[in-house]
Amino acid sequence: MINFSYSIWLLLIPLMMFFILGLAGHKLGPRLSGLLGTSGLAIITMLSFIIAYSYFFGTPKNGEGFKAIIAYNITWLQLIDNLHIDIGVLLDPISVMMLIVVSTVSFMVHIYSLGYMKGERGYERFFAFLSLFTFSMLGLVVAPNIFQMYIFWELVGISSYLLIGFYYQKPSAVAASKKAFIVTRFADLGFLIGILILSFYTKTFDFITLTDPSGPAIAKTGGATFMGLSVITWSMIFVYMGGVGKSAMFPFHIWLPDAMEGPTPVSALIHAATMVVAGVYLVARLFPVYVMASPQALHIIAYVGAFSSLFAAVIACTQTDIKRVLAYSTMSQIGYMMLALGVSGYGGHNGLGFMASMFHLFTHAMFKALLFLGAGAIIHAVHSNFMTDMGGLRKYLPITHITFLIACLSIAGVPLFAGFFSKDEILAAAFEHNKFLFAVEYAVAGLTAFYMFRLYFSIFWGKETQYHHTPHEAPLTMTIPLIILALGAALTGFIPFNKLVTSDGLPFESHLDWGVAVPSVIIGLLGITVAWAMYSKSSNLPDRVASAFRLGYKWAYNKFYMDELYLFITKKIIFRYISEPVAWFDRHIVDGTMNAIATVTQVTSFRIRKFQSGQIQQYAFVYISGVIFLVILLVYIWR
Amino acid sequence: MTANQIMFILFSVMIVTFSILTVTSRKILRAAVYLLFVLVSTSGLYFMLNYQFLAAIQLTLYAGGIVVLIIFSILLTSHISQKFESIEWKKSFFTALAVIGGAIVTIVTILDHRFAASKQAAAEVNMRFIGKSLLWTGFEGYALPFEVISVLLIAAMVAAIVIAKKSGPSGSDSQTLKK
Amino acid sequence: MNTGIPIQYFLILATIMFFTGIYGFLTRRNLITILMSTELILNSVNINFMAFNRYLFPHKLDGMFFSLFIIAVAAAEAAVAISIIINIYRRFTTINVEDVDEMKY
Amino acid sequence: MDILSLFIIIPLLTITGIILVKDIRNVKKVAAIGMGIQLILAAVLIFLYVAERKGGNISEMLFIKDIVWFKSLNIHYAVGVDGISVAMIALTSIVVFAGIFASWEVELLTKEFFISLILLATGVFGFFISIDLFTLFLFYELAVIPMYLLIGIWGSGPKEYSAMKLTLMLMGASALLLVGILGIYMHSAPSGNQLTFNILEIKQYVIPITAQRTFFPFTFVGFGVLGALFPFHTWSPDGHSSAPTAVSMLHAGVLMKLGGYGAFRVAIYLMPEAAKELSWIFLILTSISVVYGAFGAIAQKDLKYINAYSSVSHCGLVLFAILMMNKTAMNGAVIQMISHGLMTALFFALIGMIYGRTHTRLINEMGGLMKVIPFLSVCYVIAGLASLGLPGLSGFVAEMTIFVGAFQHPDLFHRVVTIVAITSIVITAVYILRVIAILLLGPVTNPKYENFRDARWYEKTSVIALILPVAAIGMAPFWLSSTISSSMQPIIDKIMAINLF
Amino acid sequence: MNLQDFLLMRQELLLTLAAIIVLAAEIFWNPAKKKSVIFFAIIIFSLVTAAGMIPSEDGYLFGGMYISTGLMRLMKNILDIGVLIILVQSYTWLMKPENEERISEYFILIFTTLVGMDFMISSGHFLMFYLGLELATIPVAALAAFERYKNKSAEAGIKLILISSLSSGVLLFGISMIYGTSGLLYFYDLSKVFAGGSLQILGFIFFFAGMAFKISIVPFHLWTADVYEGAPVNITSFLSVISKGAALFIFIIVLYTVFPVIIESWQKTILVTSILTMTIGNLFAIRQQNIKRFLAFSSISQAGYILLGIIGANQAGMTSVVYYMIVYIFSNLGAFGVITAISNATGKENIDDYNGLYQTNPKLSLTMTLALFSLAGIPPVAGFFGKFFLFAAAAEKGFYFLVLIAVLNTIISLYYYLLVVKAMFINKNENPVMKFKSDIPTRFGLMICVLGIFLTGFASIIYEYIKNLSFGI
Repeated sequence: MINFSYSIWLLLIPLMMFFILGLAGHKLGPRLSGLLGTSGLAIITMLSFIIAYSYFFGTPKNGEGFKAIIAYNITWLQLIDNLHIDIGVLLDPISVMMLIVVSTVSFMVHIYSLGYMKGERGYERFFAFLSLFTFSMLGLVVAPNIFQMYIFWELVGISSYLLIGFYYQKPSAVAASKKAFIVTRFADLGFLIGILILSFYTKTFDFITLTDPSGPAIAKTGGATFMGLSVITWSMIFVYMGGVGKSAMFPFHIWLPDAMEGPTPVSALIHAATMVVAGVYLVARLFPVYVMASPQALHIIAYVGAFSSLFAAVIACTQTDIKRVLAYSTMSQIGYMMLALGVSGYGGHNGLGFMASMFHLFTHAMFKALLFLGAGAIIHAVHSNFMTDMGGLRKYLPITHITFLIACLSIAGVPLFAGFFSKDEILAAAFEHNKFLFAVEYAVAGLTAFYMFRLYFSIFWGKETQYHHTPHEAPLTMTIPLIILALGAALTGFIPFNKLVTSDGLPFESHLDWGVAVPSVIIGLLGITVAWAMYSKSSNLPDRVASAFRLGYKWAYNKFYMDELYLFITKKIIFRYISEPVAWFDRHIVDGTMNAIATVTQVTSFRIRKFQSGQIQQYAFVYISGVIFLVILLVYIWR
Repeated sequence: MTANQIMFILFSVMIVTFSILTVTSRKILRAAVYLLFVLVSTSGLYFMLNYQFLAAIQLTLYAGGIVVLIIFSILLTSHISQKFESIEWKKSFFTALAVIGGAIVTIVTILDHRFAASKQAAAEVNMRFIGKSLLWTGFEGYALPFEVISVLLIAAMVAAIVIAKKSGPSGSDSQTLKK
Repeated sequence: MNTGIPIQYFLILATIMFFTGIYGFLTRRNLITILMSTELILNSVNINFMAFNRYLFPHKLDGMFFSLFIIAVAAAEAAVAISIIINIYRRFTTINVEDVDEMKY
Repeated sequence: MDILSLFIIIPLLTITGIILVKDIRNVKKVAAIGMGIQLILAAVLIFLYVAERKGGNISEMLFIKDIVWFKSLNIHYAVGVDGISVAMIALTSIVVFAGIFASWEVELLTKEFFISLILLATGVFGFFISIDLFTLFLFYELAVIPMYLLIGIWGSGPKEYSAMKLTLMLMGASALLLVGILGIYMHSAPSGNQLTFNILEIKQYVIPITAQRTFFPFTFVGFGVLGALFPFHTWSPDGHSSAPTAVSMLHAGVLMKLGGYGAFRVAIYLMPEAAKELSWIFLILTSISVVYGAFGAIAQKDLKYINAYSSVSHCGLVLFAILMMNKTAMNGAVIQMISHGLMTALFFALIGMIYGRTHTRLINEMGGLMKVIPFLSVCYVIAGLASLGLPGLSGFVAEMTIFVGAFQHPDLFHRVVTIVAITSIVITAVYILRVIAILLLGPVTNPKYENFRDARWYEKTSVIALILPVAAIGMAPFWLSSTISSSMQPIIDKIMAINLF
Repeated sequence: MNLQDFLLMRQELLLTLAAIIVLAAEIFWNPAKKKSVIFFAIIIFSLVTAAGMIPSEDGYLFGGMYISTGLMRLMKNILDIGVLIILVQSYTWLMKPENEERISEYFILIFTTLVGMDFMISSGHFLMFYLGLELATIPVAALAAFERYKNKSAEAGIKLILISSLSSGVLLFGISMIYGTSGLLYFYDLSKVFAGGSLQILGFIFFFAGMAFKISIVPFHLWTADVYEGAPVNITSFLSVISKGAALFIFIIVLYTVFPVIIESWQKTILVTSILTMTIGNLFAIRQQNIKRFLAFSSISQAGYILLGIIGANQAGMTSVVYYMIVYIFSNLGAFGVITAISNATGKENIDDYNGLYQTNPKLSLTMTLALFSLAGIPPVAGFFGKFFLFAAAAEKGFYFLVLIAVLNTIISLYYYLLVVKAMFINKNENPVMKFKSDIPTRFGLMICVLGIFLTGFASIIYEYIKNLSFGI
């Protein structure tokens, strides 16, 4: 057995970086801070690859597949004798895979940011926050127990909050960060309740115990039920609620498009590649429980995923802010992954969906990060987010253009690019389990190809736009990550995931299902063609199409009025109809009662003043009445 | 009806009548005289009960002393002929109600109680015994109260002087007339 | 007792006198008449003491002595009260009790 | 001289020192030195305590000093500490220390201000070291009364009204408490035996259940009012908003903890049967407190009001957890007390410092402070994050301990109210972020703000003294949790002994 | 009369002697040096006080008419100390030209009153009790009317004397009934034959009403505020502290020794009246503007609290009552001392006049605050301990409801005490009481009060000492 305990440095290094940069950043200066942060990430990336290598290839397998290894564990907080929050490192195929994803993308983003953020106020702060995020995300990934996951889950939430609100003097950024945090926090409430229910019935937080088929979570399925579903199912639904929030699934997706107010590298790192897939990762982490103890929950996951992917794809077709298009695309792709998990079974080929989901997660991280970074380079060049302000940029930004195209091809599922392989596995898994969802995903695949190439054509082709100053290619620090990620987006499809990352740790055989793949490729190409027809040259075709579907377009353009709905709930219901009445009630009823007691005392005091009239005879009268009263009371009434 | 009973009825009727007149008469000097009658009748009762000494004291100190004091002060402060205004009916009604109520409650309680008559022989009440008791310092002697009452009388005298005496030169008689 | 008059008669008489005195105390306007009413009250108490002493505990003279002292105290009290009343008369130029109410509430 | 009594003597000496100081400007220095010594003493106490426990001393209370005071009533001056008291003492010394520095700029009647403040602190220290109900009660009232002058003289806004309301409500609570304590005392031993005020002696005897039923509500409500139990919390918003900075800090940070501490040390510990029977009423009230306080905070416009309602919510959680009557939840309650004490003191300190610059506390009149006073703003954000339960800061540890503990309760009702209470974490996030967004972020709304000076050295001292422990507890809660937990054992044993579950 | 007997009665005898000496001084002293009578009288009185402290055996004289126990002597000593403080505080007032004519009368009246109280306390017989009571009342009426040139003073005098004669009539009626139903007037013998019939209870209630007048228990209290307001400040403090204290003490002794048989009846009586007393006293106190009147109502409610110590009929109760009296004497005299000082310096007696007092006279304000806090029962001053023990005594017998009412009432009382504190510390005043320096006797008196307020609470020895002397039913 290889000793993996050094893996704790994965967490310690970024944490140290955070403190150093956060506390002493302004003393170090921007250049040094950036370099320090980036070099820290370089070490982490290296470590991740070493760990991955030694985990996948260094451990003897003996035909038993990959085992989960607790590489490091300390008790952080003892709650009850058998319930304690530990901080540790769990290594198994999915966590190791995630390590690669997180560290690689984070590293790329760090390098990219060195150039992108140059000259920004708060440069050190940016890197400090990035380190914090990396720490949190890695902690989440390697969590050996669900509570550690929750802890880091919250931490990535706050990092996301801080980074979205990085331009804190911009009101829209502030609002977006607040929204992102509160929406996910609400979802996390469900996560927490889920954890509590789960721990109440299983008396453990530990993933290994939880996912053990003979463990308390799964073996106890027949226990208490509530509204027809077992308590474990309920807890898993609640846990999934956290995933829905963080992964921006419907109906908690509304924060994600707004989160694009943050700096673009942040969008690439957090809101495309790593944090938003935490929900998928969470479901994957607890997958045996879902599959064996709560299939109903798994169904919900499948439908939520499918609906979200369709919903987001439709909206993406109408948006003009390039980052928002990418954001909806992200949501749509995560919907894919969720769907894949939802339709998956456990073990061997049944677990195809699980494998496909992880595979897609991996490839998606590559091409989506690439897309965002590319978008960043474009925005950097033209100082606008809107594709209406762009066009014909291929001449000015060659490297960006090529890499962006690779990413688009990959996401559109053009064969041989990474996205093709992973998406095809998902479709195959869906096809095997649920034909209806499969059909939905076909539609989504077409829409995806359409809106991605709508984006691509409007930016790099289309009308010749006049710019204030000629756009120029980004500096090397920005283009190198683009190139590296483009390689990833193109090539990672060849990684044999079915041998490495599977639902039960055992490799299984899977082949490209041409019956599924060919139609999907055709649909994808169809989408690309339509996009080419509409957007490669400036024409009024898009407007005509838009007016043809006026109502639908309007709804989609306004994101189906989800924001307004939320605004209504928060502003009107919560604020106007709960908080203000509560405040009023408190001031006037509760406090009013207290004041009323005082007032009544005062008034009584005023009313009875007549007793003290100054008249001796009246005093004497009271005196004698008192005597007679006492006599009657004590001699005749109360003996 | 024995002579005793007749005497008792006579005295009690006088006491009750003059008591009521004392507290209702609208001429102050008459009220004082009625009070005198009450006190004298009471001393008659004491005679009846065979307490001659106390009856004598009652006559001299009470009827003689206090009433004279009162009459003097009436003369100092009031016009003899002045008639009081009649009392508000409300005030007298409620007071009468309370007072009659109180009296009834008290009388009922008294009648409720079974007094056990003494079987012991009555002590002889003569001056010798009284004098001895007043100077006796042991059990059932009244030497101490006798002394204390003397202090009380001195104190009362000083008190009366303090209030009533005209102020000296540095006093504030100049303020007297200012109300 | 020997006289054929039950003790209750004395007590009732005293009680009536007592409450008559109180009635006077509560209704008379002139301070001196109020003082006279208190004399009635004290006198009624004396009757009580004497009756009890004679009827129930004739072998001792507790009641009688008590009455004796009450009379003495009443005299002292009357003296002081009258001096204060005279002072009131000086200050207020009236001895109507209802006018003596500068302090109230 | 035993170490615990020093906690009372040093403040008294400091007061004497302040009285004797001739130069007004030196008053605050004397106060700071005195409370600095107190802080060091608290550290020494922690060290001694840990050493003693390591040495194998397993008695419930350590450093017991017991002097007979009123022999016939068996009143003793009895002091002793367990892990919980030590933690509370440490909390108090930190908050008082920070409070002194936060009130560095008091100009009006400086001497009197610091005397009252330290007198208040004396009461609090005395309360936490007492193991005799009489001295406990004495110190409790001693802590409440200087508040009247502190708010009435040095406060702002409708200070006289607030001061009076606060004092009367708290003394009203202590009135109930007095009945409760007398009730406990009268039933503190089997008939014929010597009655006692000593908690350690009373707990060995089971108070008759009928007496418990009568006196538990008195005791619990008596302490509960100080812990802002709904509907007796209304002194808190008014009081806090009118109080000067240091007083708000001490009050919300420490004084409100007297309620929670007393509730479990006296009410629950000595009368567990009644506590169990009646807990449902108070659980409903406290869960209302938790949610209601949070909702109330959303609608407020004044920074101090927001924080006051937030305190209602958080302190409600303390009482809530105590009523769960299991080890983990009560553990959490203590951690929550400490955590809330630190962070709310931090809040009030920062609000005071911001108010000192902007001269307003209405959030709508301010904006963009992050740019002009970054240090204070960042600290405010940290306080906010601690308040909304961010992992790595103390609030999270406390809340999670409470929730996990409470949710392990075998009774369904308890779990349901737990879920109700948990919803507060979202509402908390809403009002905290709302304030941060309006107050600190966004463009600078007032050009005058550009001239603001960031924190002065004494302000920094004050703030850092509070942030450090918040972060320390948040990152390494284990030692605190285990210290408290081992001290909680006798209480749990007592509860278990009567076979509650 | 041997030395032993003298020692037993020394307080009364010496006081009487002191009164006579002052009387002689009045007659023979050089009229030009009348003012030095003040020092002379105070010195004599301090000697009497000191003589009272000499320990002696318990015993009785005059066949049981006069009883002297340790507790009684202690009570007398407490009263002596209180009176001494009052005398010291009267210094400035007596030095005023309008009073200097009557300095010796003032002392004679005070001394004789005190003799009356001492006899009342030591009485073993209803006659002695009655005489003591009257001796303790009649001169006080004259003292209340002492300032002849003031309408209010005269009014106070007449109100006091008239109500007191009414109440002594009622009291005597009650005693006559007790005598009639038992044939005895000695306390000791009476307790053995007392049976508890209706008439006895009636007698008791009449007796109670007579006592309640002295203690100013509601509804027999209405004279209190007017008399307190009208009387000179020193006499007000004398009435509120000494007079009331002595009456309360003998009241508890009589209840415990004479009426143990009808304990249920008198407990009910006290239950009802104490609730009324506390509540009415407090409700009236809230809206007072004159500080003397304010303290009058406050002292009424204080009497209500003290009844809580009596109701339990236990040793702890008696202890706590006596203990509370000590506390109460120091606290109330402290407050009155400040009022006297300010009244003498400026003639102001309204609470509004105290606005901003701390700015000009910090020490007086602090003393007043301490005294008021002590009255309100705030730690660490003595009032807290006193109240706690009173309530504990009541709780011991299960009167929790009463304790609850009492503690709620302390909240109301805290409110109005704080109003005064607020006036002194917080309220602004354009025209505050000017800064003045009080003379040495005043300061000395206040110093004793402050010391007493602090030490009485902490020194448990006082409580234990009283406890050893007390008894219950």
